[in-house]
Amino acid sequence: MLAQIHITFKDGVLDPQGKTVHHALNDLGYDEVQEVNIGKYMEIKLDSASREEAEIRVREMCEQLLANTVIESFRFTLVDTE
Amino acid sequence: MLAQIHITFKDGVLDPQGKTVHHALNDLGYDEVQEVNIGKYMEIKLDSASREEAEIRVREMCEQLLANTVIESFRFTLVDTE
Amino acid sequence: MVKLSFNLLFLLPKSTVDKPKKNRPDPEITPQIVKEHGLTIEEFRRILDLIDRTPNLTELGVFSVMWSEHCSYKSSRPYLRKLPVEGPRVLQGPGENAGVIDIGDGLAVVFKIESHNHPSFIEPHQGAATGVGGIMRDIFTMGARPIALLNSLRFGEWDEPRTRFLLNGVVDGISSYGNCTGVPTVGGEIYFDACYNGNNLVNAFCLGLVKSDRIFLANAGGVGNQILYVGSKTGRDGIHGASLLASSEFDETTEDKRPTVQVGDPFTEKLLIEACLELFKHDWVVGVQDMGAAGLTSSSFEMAHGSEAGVFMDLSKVPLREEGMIPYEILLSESQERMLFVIKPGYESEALAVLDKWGLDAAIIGEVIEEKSVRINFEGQEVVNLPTFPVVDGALDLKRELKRPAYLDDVVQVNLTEIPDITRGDTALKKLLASPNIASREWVFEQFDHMVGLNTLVMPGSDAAIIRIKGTQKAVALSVDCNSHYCYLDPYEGAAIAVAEACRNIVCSGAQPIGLTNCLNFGNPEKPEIMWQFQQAVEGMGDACRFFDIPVVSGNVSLYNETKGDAIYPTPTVAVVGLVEDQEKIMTQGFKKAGDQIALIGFTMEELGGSEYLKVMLDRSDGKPPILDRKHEKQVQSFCSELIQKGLISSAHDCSEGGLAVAVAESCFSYGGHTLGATLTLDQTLRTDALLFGETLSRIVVSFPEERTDEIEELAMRFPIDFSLIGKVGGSDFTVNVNGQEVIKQEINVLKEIWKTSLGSYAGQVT
Amino acid sequence: MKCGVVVFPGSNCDHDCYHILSHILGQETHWLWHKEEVNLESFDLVVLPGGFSYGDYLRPGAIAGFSPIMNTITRFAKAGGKVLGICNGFQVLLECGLLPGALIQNQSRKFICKNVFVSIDNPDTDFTRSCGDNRVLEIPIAHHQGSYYIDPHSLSQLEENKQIVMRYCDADGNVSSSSNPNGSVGSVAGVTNEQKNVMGLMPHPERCADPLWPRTDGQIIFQSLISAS
Ligand SMILES: Nc1ncnc2c1ncn2[C@@H]1O[C@H](COP(=O)(O)OP(=O)(O)O)[C@@H](O)[C@H]1O
Ligand SMILES: [Mg+2]
Repeated sequence: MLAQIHITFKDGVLDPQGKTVHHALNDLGYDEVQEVNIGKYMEIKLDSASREEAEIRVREMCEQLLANTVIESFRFTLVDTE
Repeated sequence: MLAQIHITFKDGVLDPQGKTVHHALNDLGYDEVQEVNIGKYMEIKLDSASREEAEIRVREMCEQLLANTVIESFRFTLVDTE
Repeated sequence: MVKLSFNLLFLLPKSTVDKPKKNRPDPEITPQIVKEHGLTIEEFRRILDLIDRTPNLTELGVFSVMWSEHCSYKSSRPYLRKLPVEGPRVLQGPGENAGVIDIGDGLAVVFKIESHNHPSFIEPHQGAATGVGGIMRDIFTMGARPIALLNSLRFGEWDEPRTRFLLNGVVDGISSYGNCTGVPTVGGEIYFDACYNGNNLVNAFCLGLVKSDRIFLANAGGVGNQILYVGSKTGRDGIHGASLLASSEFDETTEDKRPTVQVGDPFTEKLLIEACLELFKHDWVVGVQDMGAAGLTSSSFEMAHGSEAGVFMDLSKVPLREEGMIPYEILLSESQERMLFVIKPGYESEALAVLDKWGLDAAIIGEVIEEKSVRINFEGQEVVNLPTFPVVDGALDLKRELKRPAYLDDVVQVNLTEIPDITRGDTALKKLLASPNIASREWVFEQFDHMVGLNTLVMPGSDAAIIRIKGTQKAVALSVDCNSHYCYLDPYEGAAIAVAEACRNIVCSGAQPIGLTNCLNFGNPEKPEIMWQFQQAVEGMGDACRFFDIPVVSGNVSLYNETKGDAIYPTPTVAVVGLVEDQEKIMTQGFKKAGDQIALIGFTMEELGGSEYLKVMLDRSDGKPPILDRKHEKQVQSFCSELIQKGLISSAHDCSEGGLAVAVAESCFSYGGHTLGATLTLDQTLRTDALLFGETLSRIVVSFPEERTDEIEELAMRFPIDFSLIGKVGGSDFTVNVNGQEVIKQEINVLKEIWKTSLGSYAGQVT
Repeated sequence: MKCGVVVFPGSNCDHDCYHILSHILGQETHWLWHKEEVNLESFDLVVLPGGFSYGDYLRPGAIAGFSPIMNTITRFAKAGGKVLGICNGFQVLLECGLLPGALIQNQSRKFICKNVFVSIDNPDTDFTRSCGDNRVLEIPIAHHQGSYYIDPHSLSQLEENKQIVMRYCDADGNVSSSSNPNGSVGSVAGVTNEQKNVMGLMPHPERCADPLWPRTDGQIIFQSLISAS
């Protein structure tokens, strides 16, 4: 099983990296860029008994460690790998 | 238009962050974790004339600025937002 | 190039080593394969002679890396032998991972500088980061705790499209790696010049502190000692001849061309430092070697060779990061953050426990054997069996052709009558202060943690950094230097000037030079002109070191710094380490108090050749570099250090790029302190441009309280040395009057702003 | 005062904190290894030092927050024990919820190492009481992720509870965006918990507490703690 996890800043938290990249892209002539948000993408290979179990465990991992829920939100999808 | 960009290390490139998070998850009791890879996820809001154009421009942005193509590879999808 | 004919190969004795059966079949060694391993026909013949059979592919790989320029120093070794390497304080000269100098109190400093030029050009962030990691390992491999880092960076011109990207990447890389390991980056230098457009230079220096009786060498000791692998797992990073591996002839599982850059893991490095220093406390540690260039290969062969023994290793026991790695790859991998220890048998579990505590991978992978060979097994098969001598020392020194480059004929004394003198210097001063090679480096060193460790008595931004030695009254001063422009115009004098200037920086900070390390960055040695530059520079450096009585204890050579036939200027970077006996007697370059006298030690001549002034104002880079009068230089330095030792002066700053006007302005700005104005009153018959901006060597600007003037002047007279009062600290302007005529008047804060922001605003722009 | 200095893998200001507490200020100081669950009952102060615990991988302080020693430290703090988190130590305290808020990348996206000024916002804590009239300190920062973030509602709560201990300012004590080095909300440089026995700050008081340097403003923090114990 592969968990694909996306972690992004919550609304209202200023993302300095996103802001800088946005400026940089505009300066480079990409005028069509309206907004940039930068987050993390993680792939976790799991050896779980079932999809249900994986679902619960990955959520737990995100809440406990992978995301800081004061500033970040997360979402994930599970992909069968066999 | 929204570009959703995933940037990950190329095969064989050391991912120190992934390695350390992998250990940490195991230490926390998530024994089912087999491998962790950590990359970046970017969302770019675009004001492009067409999907085709957006496709070309986003690829260019990735190559020019967003990804470090010496060690990273990227993929992206375009989502209509209207 | 001569081609090795197949017929010849058939005449060769068959390899006696079994080929690994379970893995890919070992291919025939064809001339093509030999060539792809960077070995010449002569070298291959020599290998056959030395081992009396054909090497298998893995063995050929071993020879290829060990006989490479990088590991064997085959072009440079004959010249390096001429450097002075001895002195009463030298505990270890060149030949080990780093040099060691005794500083008394039972302590010694360990230091070396090394290049990471090519990797940093391909991927500036990781290239620079791994450069820092590599040099630190050289230092703690000797048993020392790294306590300071410096770097010497060279980039192309500001207008070159890639320069900004490289500058940002390199600085980021150094910052990310050094800061994380908790070793302060306390100084360095940055130059921009068109000659580095296609080849930037990243030279990293590290200094460590060790008890003088606890120095460890790359020694394997006696038979039966255990070989302990420590650190990151081995991956396929930076494998030499990767193109060959990927070629379909013998590998169907061809994959994407692998990136040749390695990613640094500073966290693992930090753990390695702590774990190694903990291991070094034990008497059962016999020897240690880091796995740098050529990885497991060079570390095992060098340790075996160094102790006149042999080594047996089982590669199946090496911790691997990737699946399916073959012996060739495991041996040649350049994965970072790895070390090889030799420990006495019976202490394996104790050693492994220490490493486990720090969360590091470790494994016993072999032992020391009597036979002077390195024998390597993999999955039960012997894959390498080579005598150590031919591999480590068998490469022949190359007698490369030398030829004085023709361009030198065109370098003549700049004809000053062609250049109109100036009546005011304001514009030139402002331009110089904003220019790439003079503007403040604050933007760079603020990204480096230069304070961690609580030892940095003098932070970046003065002539030399000063690191105190806790528990003693001592401190060490560090400076890295090279004006490659001068070296281009005259490699012999340029290298000597680099030595003189680094020493002058050390002296200005209140220290005495005690040792030197160098990084010789040059173009393609196969070109006789480049080899001539190399020979001249090494000779100039050696002569200057002999004259100033400073031993060269370590160094590094980086050749082939050229792109499309354009070589860099010869860049023999030197880093000098100085000793301060009393922490109270340190000196900085900034003026301290309004009302203080400003004076110049040394004198100014009409020298503008190779100056920043000519480059910035007239876009000229010709002429002869300023003249180094060594005796005079020595006098200037010893007078300055006498003033400091007697506690008579408040600041000292040497004149270099930009000349007198820039040196005084820099003393006004002094990072961290207050900004003070100054008025210079000069009586001179020299041209104004040369007086203000010429780069005559052997000059130091000092300041001191007015009431000490008589005492100092008298000392100067008795010394004797050229010494002149040139002005006063104070006011809110920088003013220069020459022969009663005002030639510069600017608000000091305006000048400071120009100088301070130039580099940062350049770096921050998007192209 | 009996002090403990925590060592996480990757801590690198641990020796510096130890040096100031033990050698400069003469306090009884012990190392606390991250894997140990020592009994902290007899301790007056636990310091979480700066550095890059776990390489700052994932987020600074995130992984260290799960070290075994953090359980003990949490109990110690709940029982009123004094805990000081400096830089990375601050990040750890935020990650494990002993302090409110979070730290994100500096606005400049660069590591910043330099001296800054901070003004003491609350001189009435065990960490600041010795400042007397000296309300503006010159103190070094050295971080990449030091921009303090908390939502506006919680920020005003912090202000009400006097939990903001120090803010970045200029040499004269004026707090403004031009003297804010990293983009922290409200220029916040250090905060306490509600009970005011746990403090985290980004500046490094241990880097300006050795009399070998001209300024020793950082001693105020340690002297306050010594007086309070
Ligand atoms: N230019 C030089 N001057 C003096 N010694 C040098 C010079 N270049 C290399 N050396 C010495 O040669 C030895 C081998 O250098 P190098 O291969 O760079 O070391 P490492 O194997 O640690 O990377 C070292 O002891 C180094 O100090
Ligand atoms: Mg080495």
